Amino acid sequence: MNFDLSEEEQVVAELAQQLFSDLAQTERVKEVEEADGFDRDLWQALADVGLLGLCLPQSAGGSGMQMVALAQLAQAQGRHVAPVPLVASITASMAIAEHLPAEAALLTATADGSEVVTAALAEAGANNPWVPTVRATIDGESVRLVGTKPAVPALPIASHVLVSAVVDGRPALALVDTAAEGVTIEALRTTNHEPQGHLTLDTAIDVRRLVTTDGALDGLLHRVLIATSAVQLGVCEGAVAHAAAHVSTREQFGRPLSAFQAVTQRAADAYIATEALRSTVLNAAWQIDNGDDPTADVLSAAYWASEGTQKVVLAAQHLHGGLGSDVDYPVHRHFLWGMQLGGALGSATAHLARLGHHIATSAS
Amino acid sequence: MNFDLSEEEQVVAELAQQLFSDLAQTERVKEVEEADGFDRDLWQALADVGLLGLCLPQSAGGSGMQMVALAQLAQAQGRHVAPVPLVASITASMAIAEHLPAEAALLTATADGSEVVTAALAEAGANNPWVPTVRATIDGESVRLVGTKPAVPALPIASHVLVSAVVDGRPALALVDTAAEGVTIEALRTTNHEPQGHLTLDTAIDVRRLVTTDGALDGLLHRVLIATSAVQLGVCEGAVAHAAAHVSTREQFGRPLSAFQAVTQRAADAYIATEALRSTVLNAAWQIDNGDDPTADVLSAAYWASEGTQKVVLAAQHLHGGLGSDVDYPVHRHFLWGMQLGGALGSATAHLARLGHHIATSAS
Amino acid sequence: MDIGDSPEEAAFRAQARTWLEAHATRRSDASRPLPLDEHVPAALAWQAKLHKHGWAGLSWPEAFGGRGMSSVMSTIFNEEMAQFEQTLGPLTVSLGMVAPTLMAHGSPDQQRHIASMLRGEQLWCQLFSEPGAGSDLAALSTRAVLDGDTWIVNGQKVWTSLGQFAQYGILLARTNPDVPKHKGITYFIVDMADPGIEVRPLVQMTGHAHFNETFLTDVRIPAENVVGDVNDGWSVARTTLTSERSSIAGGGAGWSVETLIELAQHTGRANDPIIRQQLAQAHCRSVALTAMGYRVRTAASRKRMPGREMLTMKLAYANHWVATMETAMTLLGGNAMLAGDDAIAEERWQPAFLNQYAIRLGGGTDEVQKNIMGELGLGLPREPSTDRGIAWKDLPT
Amino acid sequence: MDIGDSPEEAAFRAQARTWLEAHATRRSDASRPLPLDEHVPAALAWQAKLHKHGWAGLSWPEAFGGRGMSSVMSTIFNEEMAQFEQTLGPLTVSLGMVAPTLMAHGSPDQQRHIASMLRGEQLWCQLFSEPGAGSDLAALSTRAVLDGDTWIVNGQKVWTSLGQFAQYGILLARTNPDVPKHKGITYFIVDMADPGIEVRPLVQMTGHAHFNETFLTDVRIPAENVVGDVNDGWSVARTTLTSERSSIAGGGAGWSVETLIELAQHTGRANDPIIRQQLAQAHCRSVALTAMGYRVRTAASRKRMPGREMLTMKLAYANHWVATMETAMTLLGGNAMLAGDDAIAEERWQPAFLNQYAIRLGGGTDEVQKNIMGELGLGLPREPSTDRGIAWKDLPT
Repeated sequence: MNFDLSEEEQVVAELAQQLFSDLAQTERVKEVEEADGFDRDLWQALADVGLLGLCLPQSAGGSGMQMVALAQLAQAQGRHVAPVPLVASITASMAIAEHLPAEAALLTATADGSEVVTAALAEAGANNPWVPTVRATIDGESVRLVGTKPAVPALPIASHVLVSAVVDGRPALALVDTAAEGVTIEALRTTNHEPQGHLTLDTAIDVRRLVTTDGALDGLLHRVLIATSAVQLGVCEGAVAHAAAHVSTREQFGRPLSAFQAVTQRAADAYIATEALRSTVLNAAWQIDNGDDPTADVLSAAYWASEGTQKVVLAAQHLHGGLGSDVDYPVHRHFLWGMQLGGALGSATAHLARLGHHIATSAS
Repeated sequence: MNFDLSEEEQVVAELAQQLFSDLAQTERVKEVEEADGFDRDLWQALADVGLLGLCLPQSAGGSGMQMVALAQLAQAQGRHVAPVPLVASITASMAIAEHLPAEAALLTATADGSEVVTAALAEAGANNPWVPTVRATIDGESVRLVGTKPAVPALPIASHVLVSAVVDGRPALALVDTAAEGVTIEALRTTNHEPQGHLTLDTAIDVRRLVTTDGALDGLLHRVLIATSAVQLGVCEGAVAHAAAHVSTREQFGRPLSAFQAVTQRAADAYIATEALRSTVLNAAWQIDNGDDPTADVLSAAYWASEGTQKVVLAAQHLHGGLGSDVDYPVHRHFLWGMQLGGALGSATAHLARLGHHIATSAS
Repeated sequence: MDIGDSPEEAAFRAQARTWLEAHATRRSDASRPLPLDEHVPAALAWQAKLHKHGWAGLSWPEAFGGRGMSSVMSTIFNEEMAQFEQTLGPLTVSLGMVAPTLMAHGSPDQQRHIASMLRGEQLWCQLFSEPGAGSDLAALSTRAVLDGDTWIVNGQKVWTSLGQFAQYGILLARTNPDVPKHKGITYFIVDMADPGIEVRPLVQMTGHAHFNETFLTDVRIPAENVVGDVNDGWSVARTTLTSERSSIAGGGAGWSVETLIELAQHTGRANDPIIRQQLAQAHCRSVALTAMGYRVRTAASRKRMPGREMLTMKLAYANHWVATMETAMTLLGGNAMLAGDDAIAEERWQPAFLNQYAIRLGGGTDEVQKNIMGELGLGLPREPSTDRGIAWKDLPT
Repeated sequence: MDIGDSPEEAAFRAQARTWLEAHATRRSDASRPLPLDEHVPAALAWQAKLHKHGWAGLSWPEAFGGRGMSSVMSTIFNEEMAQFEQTLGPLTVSLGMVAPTLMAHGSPDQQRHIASMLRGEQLWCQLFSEPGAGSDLAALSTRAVLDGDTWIVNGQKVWTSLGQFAQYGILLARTNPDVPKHKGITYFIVDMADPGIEVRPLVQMTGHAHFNETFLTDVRIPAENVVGDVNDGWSVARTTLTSERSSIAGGGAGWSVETLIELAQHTGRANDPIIRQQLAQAHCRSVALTAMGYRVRTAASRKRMPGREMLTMKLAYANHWVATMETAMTLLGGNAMLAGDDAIAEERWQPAFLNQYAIRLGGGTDEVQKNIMGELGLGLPREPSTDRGIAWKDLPT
């Protein structure tokens, strides 16, 4: 039993932290926000040090690491609210490597930073990503895909998108070239300036690009949920650090804000929520890499990520007073990221509902 | 528009407050707790000043007042956690007066304090009192009653109990003599020393003692819920007053506890919850007396009573530190009453579920 | 106790409704808030119309051009008006804060502004908060120095709502730094057209600029613009702040539960038991606010100061706002954070969610309010202050 | 990172399980906690048996009769033992608080008690809290005065767990009133059989008397029973208090979610979506506690002091307890507050619910813990203290 990072994992954590603190400083983030929300220089730098291939097999130029390592990278990104589609591209490429090994060229391109891939998993309405609505119909060598996907991360900048779909009543994943005929992308504005797009499909793909393996969608969703939760953990850390610095220096009524118990207690609550998230994210990442059925651990971490992050960023915002909402102060980005990510693949209540079903079923 | 009490209502409030503060002092309450949990002297005193007949018609020796006045009486009782079955007996007698006017002798006996009546409304399991399970079968002049009722307040000391039942698929109320054949009462110990009993029925009553009027059960439930909520309001007031006195005088780290913001903020939260309860209880009481359909207002007040009271008494308890649980300090009674009453006719979540159904139905 | 309208009140309500039906536009699903630069002139024009037809200043004393009615009547009118598109939102500072302050503390000359506000001719803003003085407002450091019969003011203010549109401002400045902080502050009326005043919009997360920073450089204010006595501005400011709290609390039940139920229906979630639970909770909070409102109004109509009720209501309102927004965000799900034209019902939910800090901070933070409540509601002793009795200039910075 | 057992750990776990199967009774639905007066001797006997078979003091140094293993091993043993009826609950003060303190600060003579505790021969209690000193423990006023080589102690203690059964107590008393409060306290070992000691049970709401008041009248303590230095008792007490926090947090995931799910099934509510939501929340809290436990154990096994992790876990545990009890009370509904023999599964839910204050208060209130967390976890400056540097005797009372 050892909950400390391995030496290799520690190296990833430090490398990522170094890179983001050098290249994702507030001024730069602002510049990118005002452009298209994708920092290509940072992306290339991540590729150059091998972090984009972190979880790809060595055959594709990757390091063959897993979720615990990816969590370190994602967490460092969240801490710096750095505008790159890390989670989307790395988790999608992991699924491609696992299920579509023939796509070696695409994998190499994602590892060297020349192409971005993503996955379209969210659904309209109650947003239940476990039950896809895009219909896939196999017709010989070709598969017809019809349907829509709302708010797909990184879609406007991605070369390929892995779409969750339903074929013969069972979930599947379909790899789609975003430039293909019958693929319509409507770019969206988001409050945190992250590039997203609505995807409309009325197109055909080669049947060799369809994954019907049992559990493939679940596996991808687990990875996306936990990598996203790790980003949220970093977002919380950043928010708490900003808030602690603010209340330690800002004076009111002749003493620093932190000398008021109401302030300390709220900051401590944010700290506890962050620590609960840290523990559950690491646990779930390890369970994905090593456990039998990580479902309950993943959903628990996703719950803490949605529920806890919202509490933490609201507290950090509140402790900043009016400054918190001024776009010239950096803390508001943590707030917007926390809110954006919290709803991406279902809210806290949705995670609880699924978990409730899972544990009640397992128990009986 | 006038939310102040009328002169008559004000008189009831003051009279009740005076009586309880004279006769329900902590020492006396303890004595009664150690006996059977029913203060007969206090009961007689309430009868003597006319408070037991407060809401009965003048023909039965009552004052003909309504829920706003009863709320004043119940609130004063809660403030002093006085061990008498006020809510049970007065609300049951109001229903008898309304639907069984022939029971004049019984009404006179409840008004003069010689007999206690109660109602058996709670149900086993998920405790949905709106759907009774005792079966009533009419057979000429006689009605057969079969079934059980858990945790009926005041049952061991009551001469009659109004039982909610179902007859031909519709709710009804049946007046049962507790001494009749086929009526089994199992007295219970409760944590707050209030006398309660499980009721088992396999008995027959005169058909003239069966109420099948539309809305009779709803009306009784509304009154019991709001009178109980008013007791809880008093319980909260008492708990907050105890806590405020404690934190103002108890010193830690060289200053009174109240000088610590964490303490003040928690006490203020309790205060807000108490005020929300006060406003909604008075509103619901008035709506019962005057409104078209008081359902939503009643359920809202019942929600605040269950949810808010629990928060308030827990806070008061917590602010007392270890002393809160010592049975020699009076505040623990407020805690036990708050907990006892909060679950009596369904929890906060049950009230919300019913209210959710009601408003979603009304809105569409 | 009687929550319903008295016969006189019912008659007044009917009369108000009839007039509104004839002169205003009933709210509908198609109703959308105006952008700020259209909303301000529209609100002034609506106020002018109300005044022309005798519906302005209903509960204000006749001496100030009001109708001298009970505050219950003006609430009835506001309840009815809330069902129409026309709003007086941008005039909150003018009508809700400046006018009551001038009535209580203004000179006869200053009080002449009240009639202009009533006629919809003036928009006012508030220059109180400073970058270095938030909750601790009395620590403000904008200085005013007397030069003959003119005060010369230098400093910086922040969170100036609608400062870019206002003709006048109410300003707090330090006129004596050698006494404890509360005792050396003076309350001024300032003409926003003065060349020394620069108003810079503060862009918020929503992308909007409701608030501004205001820079004051050698602003010249004539001595007759002092409200109350020199160095006694804090007691004048208390009237303004109490009025501010009332207007936030009095915002009414705010986000109506009906709107939330509609959103649940629109997103196909109205039958989800968890969502339904949250809708019911919202209803409970709204019933409590409505009933608290009865108490506030009753107290006001009996000329009792509804201080505690108001504090409670303000906090309850902030809780309601935040919790309602959380439910709305859950209902909007993945689309909750789409911005601008891509947002669903953008003008309603998302900015309201992002703006929750304004409800929590405006008129004093929750924490400050709870401390006051501890004193007023529960009679708790005050927390020891570390700066009492120290001259402002000697405070640590 | 590797959460699973190493091969060595897995072998040890298997060995522990085999031994426990042979010597203890596996928990079942029929398992019921023993009444206190049977539980104490049973726990002592169980400890004696563990010792005899080499399962006691697994992670204690061999010098003190322990096995010198890593703390991970003792956790593994405790995890396995938790599935059996036998518990060491009443020995928490002895094994979890007194023994670590004596290891760190005791004289060789005093440390001889450690072996006795290990053999299950001694029960200890803690005489720290006083009616006038709760969270502010250092304000205690029990006095000890030296008379030759004997200390004479007078005063009153409260919340003495199991004081009625203990042979020894650890006691804090004031030995110098002329210095600031933390500097004049001495830490003693006291023989509970001393005639000057009177233990009176405190009846709690549950009707049980786990706690006591202890009155000390001219209690004579030999000078060699001082632990650490005279007047330096506060630093010794810190070891005890840190250990106390650990044992509360280390109580494990506590109310298992399985028990709560069973209750939901038993009451026919397991399919109610609202209840299911609460069960899922309980599961999430329990996963977080389990994962926090991994971090605490990893730190301990690497000889890092897991201070922050422990604080976080203690608060998370208290939250879990309270929220779980609320769900249980909802499930029990109208029957929740039945007492004694009439209660449903009485020994489980209701006393646990009523006892939640003990979790929230024991080892420092939530508020005190959060203040410490602000300092340790977030590096926030301390709240200004109003009594620093003042002699104890000059403090206001």
